[in-house]
Amino acid sequence: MKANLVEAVQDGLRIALREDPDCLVLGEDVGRNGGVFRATDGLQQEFGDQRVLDTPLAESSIAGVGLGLAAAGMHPVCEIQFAGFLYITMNQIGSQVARLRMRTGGGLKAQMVIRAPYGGNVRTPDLHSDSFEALYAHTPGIKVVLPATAYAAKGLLLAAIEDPDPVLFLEPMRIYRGFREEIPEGRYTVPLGQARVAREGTDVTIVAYGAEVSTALEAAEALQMEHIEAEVIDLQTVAPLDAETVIGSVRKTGRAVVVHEAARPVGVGAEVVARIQEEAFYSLEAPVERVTGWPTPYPFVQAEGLYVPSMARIAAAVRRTLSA
Amino acid sequence: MKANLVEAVQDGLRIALREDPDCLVLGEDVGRNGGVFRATDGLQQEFGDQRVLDTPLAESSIAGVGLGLAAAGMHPVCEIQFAGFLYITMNQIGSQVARLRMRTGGGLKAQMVIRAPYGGNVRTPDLHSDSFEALYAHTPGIKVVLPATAYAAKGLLLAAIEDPDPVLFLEPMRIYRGFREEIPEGRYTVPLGQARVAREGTDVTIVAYGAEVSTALEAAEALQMEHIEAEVIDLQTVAPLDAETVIGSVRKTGRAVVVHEAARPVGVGAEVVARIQEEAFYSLEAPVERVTGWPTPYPFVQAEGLYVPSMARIAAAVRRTLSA
Amino acid sequence: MGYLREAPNDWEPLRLTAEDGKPLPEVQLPSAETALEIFRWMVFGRIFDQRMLSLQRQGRIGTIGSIRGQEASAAGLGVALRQEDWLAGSYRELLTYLVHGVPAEALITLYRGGVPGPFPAGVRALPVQIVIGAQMPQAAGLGLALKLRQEPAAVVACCGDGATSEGDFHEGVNFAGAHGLPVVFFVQNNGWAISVPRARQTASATIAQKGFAYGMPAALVDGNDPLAVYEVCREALERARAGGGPSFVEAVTYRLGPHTTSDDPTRYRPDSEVQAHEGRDPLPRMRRYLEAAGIYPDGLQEQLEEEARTVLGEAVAAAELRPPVTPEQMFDLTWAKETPQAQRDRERSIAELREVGEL
Amino acid sequence: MGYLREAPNDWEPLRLTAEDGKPLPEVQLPSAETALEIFRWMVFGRIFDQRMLSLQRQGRIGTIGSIRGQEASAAGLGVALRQEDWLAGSYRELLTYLVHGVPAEALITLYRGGVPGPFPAGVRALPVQIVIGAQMPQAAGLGLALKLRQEPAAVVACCGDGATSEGDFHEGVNFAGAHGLPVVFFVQNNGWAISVPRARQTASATIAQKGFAYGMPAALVDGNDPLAVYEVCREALERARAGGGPSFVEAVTYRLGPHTTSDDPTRYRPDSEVQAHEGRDPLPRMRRYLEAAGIYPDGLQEQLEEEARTVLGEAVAAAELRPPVTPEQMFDLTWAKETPQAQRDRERSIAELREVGEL
Ligand SMILES: Cc1ncc(C[n+]2csc(CCOP(=O)(O)OP(=O)(O)O)c2C)c(N)n1
Ligand SMILES: Cc1ncc(C[n+]2csc(CCOP(=O)(O)OP(=O)(O)O)c2C)c(N)n1
Ligand SMILES: [Mg+2]
Ligand SMILES: [Mg+2]
Repeated sequence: MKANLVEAVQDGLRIALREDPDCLVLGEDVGRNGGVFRATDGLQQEFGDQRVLDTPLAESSIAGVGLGLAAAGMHPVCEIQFAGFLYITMNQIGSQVARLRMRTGGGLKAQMVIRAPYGGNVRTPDLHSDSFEALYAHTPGIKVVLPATAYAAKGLLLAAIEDPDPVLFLEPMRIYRGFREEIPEGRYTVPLGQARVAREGTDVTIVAYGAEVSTALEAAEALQMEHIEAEVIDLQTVAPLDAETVIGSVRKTGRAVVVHEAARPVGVGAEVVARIQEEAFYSLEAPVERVTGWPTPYPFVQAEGLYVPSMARIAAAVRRTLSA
Repeated sequence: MKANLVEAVQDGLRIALREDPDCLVLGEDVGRNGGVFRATDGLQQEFGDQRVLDTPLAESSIAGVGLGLAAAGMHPVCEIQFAGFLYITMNQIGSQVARLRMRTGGGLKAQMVIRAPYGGNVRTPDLHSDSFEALYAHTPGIKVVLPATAYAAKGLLLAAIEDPDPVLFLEPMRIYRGFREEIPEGRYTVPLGQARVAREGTDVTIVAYGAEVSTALEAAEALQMEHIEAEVIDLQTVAPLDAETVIGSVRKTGRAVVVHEAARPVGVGAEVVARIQEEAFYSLEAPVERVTGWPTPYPFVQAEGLYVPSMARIAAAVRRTLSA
Repeated sequence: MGYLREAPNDWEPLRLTAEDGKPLPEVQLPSAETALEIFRWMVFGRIFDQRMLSLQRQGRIGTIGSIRGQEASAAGLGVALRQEDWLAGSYRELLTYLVHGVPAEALITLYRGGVPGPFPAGVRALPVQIVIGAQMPQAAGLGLALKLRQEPAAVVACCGDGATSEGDFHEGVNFAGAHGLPVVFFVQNNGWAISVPRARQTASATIAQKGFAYGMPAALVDGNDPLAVYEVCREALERARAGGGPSFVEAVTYRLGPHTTSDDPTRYRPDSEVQAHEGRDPLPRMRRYLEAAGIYPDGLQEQLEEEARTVLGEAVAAAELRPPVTPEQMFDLTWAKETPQAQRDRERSIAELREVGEL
Repeated sequence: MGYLREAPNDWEPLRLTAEDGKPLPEVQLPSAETALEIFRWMVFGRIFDQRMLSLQRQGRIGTIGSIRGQEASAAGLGVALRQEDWLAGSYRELLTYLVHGVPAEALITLYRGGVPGPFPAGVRALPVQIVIGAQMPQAAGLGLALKLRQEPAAVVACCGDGATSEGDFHEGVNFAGAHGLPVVFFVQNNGWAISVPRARQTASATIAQKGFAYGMPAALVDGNDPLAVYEVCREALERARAGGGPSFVEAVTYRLGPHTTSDDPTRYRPDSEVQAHEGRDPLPRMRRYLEAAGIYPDGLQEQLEEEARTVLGEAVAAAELRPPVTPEQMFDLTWAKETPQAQRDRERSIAELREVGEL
C-alpha cells in the first residue's frame, strides 16, 4: 500500500488495536476528531470509545493513566498533542514510567507507548515546534524512537507497542504528509535500538534522525555533484543509542557531521560526538561537526527557517570537516 | 567567617533579603522549619512570613508563582525541596520561565533563582538523589549553576539573585556539611558562566562540578603519587558552559576526563566532550573519558556507592587516557 | 450505608438581561456609558475576528483561534478591569487583551510569527498563553506581588473549560486561595476543548463550584450576558483590590467558530447545536438591550464596525511593515546578560548562517 | 453586588464511636470479627512503627516516616479492601500495604535500600510512592483497566492532605470523575505536610468537599474511628466495584510522630498540640470499644504485640539476609528488553567497576 508518514502511523495503530486486545489508544481529541493530525482518524468508529478514548486536557494524567493501565497489563498508546507539552509529562514519565520496572523489582511493567508529533518549520504557534528527545534520552528506562520514513514509522510503532519497555515515539510533523511511499500491508516490525544506513558513502558520515534525515539525504545528493560521497545514518532510536553503527561508519569515513533540530547544548548530537570520539578516536581525521538548533529557545516563526538545520548548513559542515 | 556549604547558602540568602527589598524566599517548609536542610533557618524570624513564605505542596506552582513575582518586578528565590522534583517544574521553567524574556520581546524579565539540593550517596529515599542539571542545560534561557565550595555557593548565589536572567541553582547535598572554610562576611559575588581552575596541572584535565569537584581533587592528589599532575576544572556554571576555560586547559594537557554523577547518556559530560573535540581536536592525544552515573535510573541505595563516580574510577580513567 | 454525600447541583447562571435583551426584574444595571463601552468592544472583537480569519486565509498570519460568540465574556471582563490590574490570559482572550490596552498591532505581529512585545508601558499583561493552564500559577505570583506591595489592584487569570483539567490550573487557584491573594479566576466555558465537550472534561456539575474546593467564593454567570459578566467581575475585582481575597467566575458561553483555523468542527459537533447557539449570539442580544433601554443611537453598530476596520487596517499595515525577526534578535532575547561564552556561541551560530548565505 | 456565592462550610466528620469507645446512638457497626481484625492490624502497625524507628536509629534502615496515630485510618481502609482491589499509596500507608498482603520483609528491604519487589503474586499494589501525588493518575489508569475489563474490583488511591495541592492529585481525581472509574480516593488528613499545617495548604473548609469539584460523592470521616473509616470505605469500595463510579474520602487524623526520622517537629508545632492528640490515640480508643462491646479477650493486645514482634523479627532477619543490590541487577531492572547497544554499555560499566575493584 502507499502511505505517507501519518497514514503509516494510523495503519500501525489500527493493526495493533485489531490484533492486540490489550492495546488501547488515549489522548486529547483522539476520538471523534481523530487527532489534530488525523493520526487516529476512524479508529474510534472502528474500535469504540472504550478503546479509543478522549481524555481530559491534562498531559501528566495521560502519562500517569497510561502507567496504571500498563501496570494492570494493558498496552496503552498515549498521544501527547504536541511534543512541546512533553515538558508537562516529564515527571510521570521520568520519575514513574521509566522506573516502574526498577521500583517493583520487575514485578510490574510499563509496556506503553507515548506518541507525539515533534519538530519545527511548520509555522505553528508557540511551543508547538519543539524537539525534546534529548530530555528523555537522558532518562534511562524509556526508549526514544523517531521514525524518518513511513515504512519506519509503522514498523517501529508496532515494535514499540509490543516492546515490554516504555517507548517515547516522536513523529516528525514536518514530513507527516511530506511524501508517500510503498509500505507492506499488515504487521511488520522494525527493530528498536538499531540505526539504519539511509545512504552509503565513503567520505563522511552524516548522522541524523526524524525529519532531518530527508534534509541530510538532500545534502548528500548535492554533495555528490562535488564528488563527495556522504554516508547517511538514520539513528531511528536515540535512546539507547546504537553507537556501533555510527562508529562502524566513522571508522570507514574518518569524518562525521551530526544533525538535529533541537537546541545545541547537551543535545543528542553531543552524545553522538562523545561516542564517536570515545570509540573511533584514532579513525577521526577532523573534528565532528554538529549542525543543530541554536543555543536559544525555539524561535518565533519568522526566524525558524534559520534555526532548523537546512540542507545548505549540513552541506557546509560536511565541507568544513573535509577541509579540516 | 567559617561556613560550610549550606551555611554559606543561608548567609547569601540573608544578605539578599537584607539588601534587596524585592527579594523574597518561597518554597515548601522554608518558613518556621527553616527548610529540610536548614538552608533558610532563621530567615522567617528575621524577615517575617511575607518575605519567607511557606507554599502549598506543589512544585509547578512554586516555579510559576516565581515567574509571576518576577514579572511584577520582584526577585524571588524559590526552593524545590529536592532536585528530583525538578521533573515537575520542567514545564513552568522550560516553557515559561526560560522564555518569558523572549515571549515578551524583553518587556518582562524572569529575574529569579530556583534552588534545589541535588545528588547522591547520602542514603536518601527514592528520587531524592537525582541530578537533573542536563535537562535544564538543554533548555536555553535559564542559567544552570552548581557550586562546589562554600565560598562559591555564597558568591554564585548572590550573583544569581542579582542576575537579570533566571538561574537554576543546584546545591550538592552530599557536601552541604562536608567541610567548613573561611568565607568573606557580607556581599561578594562569583561571576556566572565562568569555570574555575581548582587545581593546576600539566598532564591531564579533569572537568567536574558540584560535589564531584572534591572527588576529582582527591583523585588528583592520589595521582600525584604516580607523578601525574592533573588539572582540575570546576565548571561552576554548566549552562551556558564556559567551554573556553576547558579548551584552554586541554590545549595544554592534551587529555581530559569529564566527571558527573548524572546518568551518562546525553549528560553535561557529552557536551563537554563535544566542545573539547570541536575546539581542541588537534591538541587531543587520547579520547576524552567520561566518568558518570550509569545508563540506568539512579539506583537503590545499596548500589548507589558504585553509581556515583568515586575517586578510584576517576583516577582509573585518568590512567586510561594517559596510556591511550 | 449512605455515608457518602452526593455532589450538589444547585446552580443557576446569573443573568441581568433576558435573551431578548430586556432587563430582568429588580436587577441593578451598569451605566449607559459602561454598556456602550462594552458594546463598542464587542463589535471591535467581532471585526477583529473576521479580519484575523481573513488574514489567515490569505496566508498573512498563522493559525489563529476564533473568538466569535465569546465577545460578551471577553469584553464584559475587559471593561471591568482597571489600568493597574494585571491580565493573564490565553489565545481565547485576545479581545480582553485589546480592551486592556494591548495594541492590535502587537497581536497581529504575534500571529505573523514576530516578536509581539514589549507591550506599551503601563499595560500590565502576561504574554498571550499557549500552554494550557500555565498562566494560572503565574497569576497567583502576580497576586502575591500586589499583596506584598499592598497595591490596591487585582489580577485576572483567564482560561477555558478544558484548561480546568490541567494540574497547573489546580496549583495556581489553590495557591491563591491558600495565600488569600487578589486574583479573580475567570473561566470561559465555551462548551468545548477542541473536540472534547465540557461534560467529558470533568464530572463536576458546574465549573464554578470548583472555586469552593479552593475555599473561595464563586459565581456562575451567563457568559453571553455582557452586563452580568461585567457586574460579577466588577464585584470580584473590587473585592480583590480591597484585600478580600480571590474569587472564581465561570462564564458560560459558546464558541461559534472553529477552535482554530486548522480545526474542522463539523467532525465532532452537530450543526444543529451550532445553529441553536447562533440564535443566542451575544452581539445582537446586547444591541437589543441598548435599543430597549433607549440608548442605542441610530447606526451605532455600523459606525463602530467602520471604526474598527480603520483601526485594524492601520494595525495590519504597521505590523506588516515591521522587519522580520533576525537570529540576532533571538539571541538578544535569550539572555538579558550574556556570558562571554554565550556571546562566542552566538557569533559562531551567526557565522554558520552567513557562510551559507542564510543571513 | 452580592453575586458571588460563599464557599459552604457545613461538614461534620462521621463517627460511629465516641472518644471513649462507646458506639454512638443508632449506628450500624461492623461485626465483632471485623472489629477484631482491624484492631489486630492497628496493633501490628504500632509495633511495626516502633520497630522501624528503632532499626533506623541503629542505622539498619534509612530515613522512614512514622505512622503512629494513623493506624485507625490505615487499618480501617486496609481491612475494607478485597484481594482483587488495587492499592496505590505512599510512605504513609505502609500499614495498608501490610494489610493488603505486602510482606513486611519487602517493606523492610525497601527501607534498607534494596529491591522491594516483586510483591507476591496476587497482591495488587503499586510501589510505595515517594513523589507526592504521582500515584493519583496512575490509580485512575488502574481503574480504567478494571472498567474496560469489567472486573468487579476497585482501586484505592491514598494520599495526604499536603498532596492534595499537587497538580497530579487534581489530574488523577478529575480523570476518574470524568470517566466514571471505580476508584476510591482516600486522603489521610493528618494535620501537617512536614511543617505546613493543613490550613495553609488550602483554603478549602474541608478536603472532603474537593470531591465535589470532580463530580463525585464524598465523605468526611473521623480518621481515628477505625470502624467509621471501615464502613465509609466499604460503602465507597462496593459502590466502585458495582460500577457506581469514584468517590472521595477525607479521614481526619493526626501524625503523632515526626514526619520522618530526619524531621524535628518541635521546630514547627507546639508540644501542647501533640499532647492533646496523644489523648485521642486511636489504639486505646479502639480497645475501649472492644472492651465496651464485650469482645475483648483478656490480654489480647499484649498477645497481638507479641505476635507482631515475632513476625517482624523474622521479617527483619530475612531482609537482612538478602544479598545487597548489584549493578547487574540495576541494569536488569532498567530494561525488560535490552538492545544490543544497551548490553554493550552495561558490560562497559561493569568492566569499569571491576577495573577499580569496586566489584
Ligand atoms: C498544555 C497544552 N495541551 C494541549 C494544547 C493543545 N490545545 C490547544 S487549545 C486546546 C483546547 C483548550 O480548551 P479550553 O481550555 O476549553 O479553551 P478553548 O480553546 O475552548 O477556549 C488544546 C487541547 C495546548 N495548547 N497546551
Ligand atoms: C513531589 C514531592 N514534593 C516534595 C516532597 C517532599 N515531601 C515528602 S513528604 C512531604 C509532605 C507530605 O505531606 P502530606 O501529603 O500531608 O502527607 P503526610 O506526610 O502528612 O502523610 C513533602 C513535602 C516529595 N516527596 N515529593
Ligand atoms: Mg473551551
Ligand atoms: Mg499530612
